[in-house]
Amino acid sequence: MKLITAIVKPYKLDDVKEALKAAGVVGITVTEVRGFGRQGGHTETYRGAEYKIDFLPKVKLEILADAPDVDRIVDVIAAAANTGKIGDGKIWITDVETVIRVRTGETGASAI
Amino acid sequence: MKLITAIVKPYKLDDVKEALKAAGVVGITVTEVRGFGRQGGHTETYRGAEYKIDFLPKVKLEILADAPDVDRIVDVIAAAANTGKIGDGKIWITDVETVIRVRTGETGASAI
Amino acid sequence: MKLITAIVKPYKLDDVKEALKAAGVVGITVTEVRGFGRQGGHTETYRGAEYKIDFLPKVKLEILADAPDVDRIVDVIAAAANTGKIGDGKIWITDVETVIRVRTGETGASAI
Amino acid sequence: MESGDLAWVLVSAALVLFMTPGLALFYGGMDRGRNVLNMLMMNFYCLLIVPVLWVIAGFSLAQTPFDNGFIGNFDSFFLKDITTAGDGGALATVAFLGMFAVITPALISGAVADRMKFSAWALFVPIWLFLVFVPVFKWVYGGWLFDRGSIDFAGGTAIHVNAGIAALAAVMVLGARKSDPSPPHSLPLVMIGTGILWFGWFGFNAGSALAANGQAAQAFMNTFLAAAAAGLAWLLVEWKRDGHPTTLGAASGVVAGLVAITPAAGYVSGPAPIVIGLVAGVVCCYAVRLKRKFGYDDALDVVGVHFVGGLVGSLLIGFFANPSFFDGEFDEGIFYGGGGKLLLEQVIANVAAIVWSFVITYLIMIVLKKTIGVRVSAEAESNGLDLSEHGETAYHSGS
Amino acid sequence: MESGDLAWVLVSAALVLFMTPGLALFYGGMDRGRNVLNMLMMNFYCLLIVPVLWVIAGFSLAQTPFDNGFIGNFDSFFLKDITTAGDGGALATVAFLGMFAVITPALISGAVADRMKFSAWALFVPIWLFLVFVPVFKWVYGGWLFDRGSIDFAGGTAIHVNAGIAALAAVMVLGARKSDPSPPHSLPLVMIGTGILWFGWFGFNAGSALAANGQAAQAFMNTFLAAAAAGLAWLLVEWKRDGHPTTLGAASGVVAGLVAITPAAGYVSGPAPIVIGLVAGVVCCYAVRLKRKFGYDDALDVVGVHFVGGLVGSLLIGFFANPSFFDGEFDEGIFYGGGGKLLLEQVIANVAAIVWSFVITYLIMIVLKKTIGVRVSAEAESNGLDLSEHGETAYHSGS
Amino acid sequence: MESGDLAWVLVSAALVLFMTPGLALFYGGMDRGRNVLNMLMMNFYCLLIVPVLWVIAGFSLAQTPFDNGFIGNFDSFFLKDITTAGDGGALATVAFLGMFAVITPALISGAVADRMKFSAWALFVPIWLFLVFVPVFKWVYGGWLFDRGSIDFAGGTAIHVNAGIAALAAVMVLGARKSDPSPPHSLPLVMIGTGILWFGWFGFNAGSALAANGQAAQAFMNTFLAAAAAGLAWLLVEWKRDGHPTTLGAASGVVAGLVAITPAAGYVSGPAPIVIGLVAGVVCCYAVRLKRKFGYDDALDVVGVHFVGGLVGSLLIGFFANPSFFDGEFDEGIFYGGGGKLLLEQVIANVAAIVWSFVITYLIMIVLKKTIGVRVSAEAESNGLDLSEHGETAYHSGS
Ligand SMILES: Nc1ncnc2c1ncn2[C@@H]1O[C@H](COP(=O)(O)OP(=O)(O)O)[C@@H](O)[C@H]1O
Ligand SMILES: Nc1ncnc2c1ncn2[C@@H]1O[C@H](COP(=O)(O)OP(=O)(O)O)[C@@H](O)[C@H]1O
Ligand SMILES: Nc1ncnc2c1ncn2[C@@H]1O[C@H](COP(=O)(O)OP(=O)(O)O)[C@@H](O)[C@H]1O
Repeated sequence: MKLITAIVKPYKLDDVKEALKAAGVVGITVTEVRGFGRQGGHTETYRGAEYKIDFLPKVKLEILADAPDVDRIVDVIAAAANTGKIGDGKIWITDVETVIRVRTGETGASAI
Repeated sequence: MKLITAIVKPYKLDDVKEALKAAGVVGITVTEVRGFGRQGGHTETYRGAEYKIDFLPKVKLEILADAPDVDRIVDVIAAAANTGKIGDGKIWITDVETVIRVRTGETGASAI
Repeated sequence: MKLITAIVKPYKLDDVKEALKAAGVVGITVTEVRGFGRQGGHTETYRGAEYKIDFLPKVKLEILADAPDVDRIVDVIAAAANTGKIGDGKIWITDVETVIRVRTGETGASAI
Repeated sequence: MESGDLAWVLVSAALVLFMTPGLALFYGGMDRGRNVLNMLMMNFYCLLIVPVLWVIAGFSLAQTPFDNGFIGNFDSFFLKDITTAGDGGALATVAFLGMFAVITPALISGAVADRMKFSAWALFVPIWLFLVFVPVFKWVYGGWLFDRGSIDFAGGTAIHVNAGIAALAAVMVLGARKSDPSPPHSLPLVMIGTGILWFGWFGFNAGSALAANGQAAQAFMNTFLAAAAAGLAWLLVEWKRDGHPTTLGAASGVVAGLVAITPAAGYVSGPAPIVIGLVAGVVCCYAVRLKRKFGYDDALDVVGVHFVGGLVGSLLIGFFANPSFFDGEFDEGIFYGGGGKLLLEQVIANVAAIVWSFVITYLIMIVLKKTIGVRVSAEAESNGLDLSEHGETAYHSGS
Repeated sequence: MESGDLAWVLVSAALVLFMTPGLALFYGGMDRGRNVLNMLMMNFYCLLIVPVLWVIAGFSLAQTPFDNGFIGNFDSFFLKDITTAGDGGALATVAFLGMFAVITPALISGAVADRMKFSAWALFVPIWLFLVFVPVFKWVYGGWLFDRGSIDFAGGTAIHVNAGIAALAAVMVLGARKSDPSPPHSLPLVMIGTGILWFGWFGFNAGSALAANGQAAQAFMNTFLAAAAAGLAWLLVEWKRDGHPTTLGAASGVVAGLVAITPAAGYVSGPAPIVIGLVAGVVCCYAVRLKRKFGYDDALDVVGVHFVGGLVGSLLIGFFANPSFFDGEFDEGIFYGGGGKLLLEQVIANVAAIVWSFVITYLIMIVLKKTIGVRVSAEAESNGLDLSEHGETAYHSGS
Repeated sequence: MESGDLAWVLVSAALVLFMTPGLALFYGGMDRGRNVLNMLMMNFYCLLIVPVLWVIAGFSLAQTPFDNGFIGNFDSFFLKDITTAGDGGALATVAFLGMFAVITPALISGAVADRMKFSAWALFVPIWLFLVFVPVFKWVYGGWLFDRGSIDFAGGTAIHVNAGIAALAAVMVLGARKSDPSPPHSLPLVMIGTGILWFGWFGFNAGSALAANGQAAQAFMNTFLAAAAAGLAWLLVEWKRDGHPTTLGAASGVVAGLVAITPAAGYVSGPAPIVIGLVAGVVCCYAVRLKRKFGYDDALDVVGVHFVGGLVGSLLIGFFANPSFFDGEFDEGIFYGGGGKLLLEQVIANVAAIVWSFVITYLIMIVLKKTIGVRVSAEAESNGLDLSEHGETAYHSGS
């Protein structure tokens, strides 16, 4: 069992979600985050004073997946989130020991 | 050392927190997230136009725990968060290499 | 490849960010979270009724890093976030299997 | 009506209209984020249904014929004999009073928050308007309570005591919320509402002189002072008792002071409004805690603020009424040598209003409960009424 | 002007000023969180540029000389002959009318939301003011349309139909937004805006009597009733049709009713405002769905609410106008024995306004498109106009 | 007072009351989310304490006896000789002026934001009211500065310059905030506040004619134009200088224009308000950056907007005052042939107010600092004053 974590641009969330649905992914957890990276931030000017905004709005997706599905899912996300511009985001994979579905108590792949 | 991550319904947060406290858990980090899953979303209608809301409000709990405590904690969460209805959420376990307490620099189990 | 997760006090975010930048870290993802821990919460009184607020505002930082850099980064965070007061937070390390940069498809250390 | 008087009544009517959105925000900010729209809607619904009912028959039943002491009839059905424009005074007065008819049931919404079916509320409001608001209004303004000698300048008995005790009856039938109350989801929203309420209340009280005259000016001054004094009193009690002067306390005190001065605004003068404000601030600050003692779940303290505050003001008239100041035709209060007569009449008037309002409201709620039901499902209550009752979410931050 | 009349006109002018921030919040709450500041700014910009232009030449071109039926001249350039303070009536009227000049282009902003360059908007507003608002205003108030016999009490044709059809022309040139519309980012903000709009609209309509008299009182009452009835109607249609009575529906209905009663407020009486409100509520509730049928992207339904609502009200005058009630000099509506003459004139007036406004607006937008461009880049549209156009973020929660 | 005049004064008083919540929101939106309640409370506190003090002795000391040029006495203690209702004019005026007494110290709160102990603020306000506001008010309105010939229609010197320079003195004692300033936590809140401020300011300025007359109408028009022109000027400067026209810039410009026209509103006419607005917009847009040069930490730019804006307006009177227009008894400005006499008096009046206000405020703050302390702890400052001072959290989204 793996956990796929992806940071993407907020306005790409809908596209990524639709792509994942189309790819058969049945569950996603989304968090609003702020990201700092190569993209740099931007400057906002209030009353003539500049404020350096280092963190830009991003969206984090977390998807539990069976190991064999991981590559496919990653490709789907990467394709849907890609704009070719800096700041498109990252995807990373971590290992998950168990998954439990709260409602039924099921564990393992069937709990995803 | 393990990290227990649980996605539960927002209005269950209080119950889960109390149950965890009662079970001796001393630390929890909570994030507001939005989840998409088998539960499906719902439709909101604004001025006669339907908006499909795929992501429902959920709450994510993260709990660092010593390996032997994990099963017990998972059970506590599962029991407290269960309503028997679809969308009750997931719990998953990942391995953690080290934990450091910022205040003291302690590491390992005593840092939890 | 490792993922460093740190929970710190919100008003320490700027200091930590600057310290990490100075230490050469090029990417951070930040989430607003609420934490429950030894620090305890506080009580708010509205119209004479007490509300126990167990969860305090915290900030979570996630940093993907190459294994050899991890200790240094952890030290930087711990130093910058430390106030010596209870509630300063935690840092933990988990293993990451792969990292992919969405824009380029690069993987591994160069994708960080 | 002179043009200056008409201008003042029209402005006052607009100000009172603005109070209902203000009240909605005041309540809505105190509520949880998943019920805020329902809270707003219970208030806005009053703005939609009551004006229409008021001109169809509400005003007529509440006023005409003027020589009936208990209930009007349909003589002014659809404003029949008062639509002649003329100088507009009559029409402006009907509109002005209509604003009071709107906000009175709206006050009750704060008590039943977080669990009442919107369909039940949608029926409750018109029924309550005709069975409770209209008769009590009639008795107090030109009816038997008035004839006996009780006075109520801008609606302490007819509005705040009336709505406040109705709120108690309503929650007794409705039952308590399933989950513990939670802290206000947006205090800035509460403060926007508070600002609007105070602003609008100048129309409510000073407009009730129905002319731009000395009584209006004094009512204005009294509204200014009582709100301030009550806010200050509440703040100081809290600071001492609970350790902090709170934003919500300041707001609550201001509203308590506004409620308390309402019946008295055009009848008292000098330092009286300050005293009334201070008393209301202290008393209401303690009264909002009674619900935990007696175990009824008045979500946003309609009883503690409106019922208690209104009663405080209405009874203090018995002490502070100063007819010589206003060339008024009412009795002197105790402090102006009038003896206890006025106070007694105030007691009688309030008891009458309380009994009627409590009993009828209770019965209305029971009937609704037995027929269409008054509570949302437990699941809807957990997930929030915004979604279950209105199919909407207040904040869509993720877009 | 008597002091009472002047007081009423000044208050009304202040109330109408307050409507533009109210409109900004009403629109801004409906918009997404990343475009809310741009929405607010399109409205506030009208508050900054229009007053200055109005006193320099706008008023003059829109009114003087009074015997010209098509367009004024520069006789009152910089309020030349009307600055004598005297009793202030003339000055107050110019200020009052200036508030209308502010809000009319602001109405259009709701349609072009989420994609229009702010620099293009900054040019559009003054050009549109002089080429569209000013002539149509002239024709309707003292010009050829007025001379023929059409009537428009507070701006159904001159303001709502005018801005509504201009909104359609503007979005036809501008094109649709790239991404799907999203639900309102803050309904509480929408409701604050709605409260302010209704409150301010009493100045808009009842102030248009330009005196505190019977007509003002009736216009006040009509504004109260039509808004309520329309809100109720919209709510009930939704409840039946879509399953839920929504907050946004109540707000939209109220605004639709306010729009519809605007042209009629000082000309109708009795149950007419309720009927007008009910019709407007039902019709607009369906009209806002037309955009999906016809495929134009009117983001916040300016066409469905202001164009359609204004037209409904303006045409219903043809049925309900009641001159005897107002000692008025206008024709009777059909229901008062006037035959179809007034209705015909109402049709002609609206057609004239629609044709002029649509064509000229379309041309202005085409010229802007060919010169400086009217749309932000696709990237700016994705990331939000707050950042691209104003370099700001609406909410900085993380601090 | 005629009923029309009284109606106007009462409405104006209500409008000015509404400004303090408006100011609270304007400031609160600019502040960080963890200090917003403290910001709101500093303002609301003025609404609670000042009215009571004003009627007890403030008004008396600020006005009676009318022939004393420096300070009043206790003759009107508790409004003694002016409570006779009569036509209400005197009472309405006292209430109207009381609103100014409320908002003047409230203005200062924006400077001391994010670090001042609420208990220190709670003492500062009443002390400052009696030691600074009251005497300066007396001098300017009927006292020695007035007698010499300076003029101040609605409070440029007495209110804005006074509060603005006091803000500077206060922050000099208080010291800078520990952490860097952060961007506004909610610009929509700022814009709600801006809308309310502009709306209320019509009462502030046009109400200061204390009658519904030609001067009121001109003051109204001037308030409309100066705010618009200043907002426009600020926006254009920013657009050119910083690259973007910002929402906060538009709001700030509007407020700067309102401040600048305040002293001049009833004394200037024609294009003068536009010129005053443009100058104020440009000057204040640069003045808010001075704090970084001089190193004082005026959190929300009270000095740059209120002190500088008030001074600009007050001095420009020396050029633009036009007594013939108002049948006024003041001197002509330079552009109307009056030579420099009026300008000189304006300078003297402002210097007097500045010196007194700065010195006394500085001393008050020093005394508070040495006794109860004026700053919250470093930890409280980091965690936010909402929690440390009020035990509350502004937004509880998680419920
Ligand atoms: N080392 C990192 N650790 C955690 N998150 C990162 C890291 N680097 C980047 N991110 C996240 O990915 C987002 C995009 O990264 P950035 O470097 O700006 O561009 P790119 O995706 O093109 O490499 C950042 O805003 C941040 O949220
Ligand atoms: N594969 C998944 N990966 C990540 N999160 C998931 C996944 N499946 C479900 N979730 C999370 O769990 C929540 C509940 O899941 P859902 O499928 O709706 O019902 P159930 O919990 O009954 O299985 C979702 O809203 C989502 O936040
Ligand atoms: N066991 C845990 N699991 C997850 N998060 C924790 C845990 N313990 C603490 N935290 C997080 O760290 C924060 C600080 O912890 P706390 O126990 O209050 O103080 P300290 O950091 O000094 O140990 C908490 O608010 C919470 O967010």
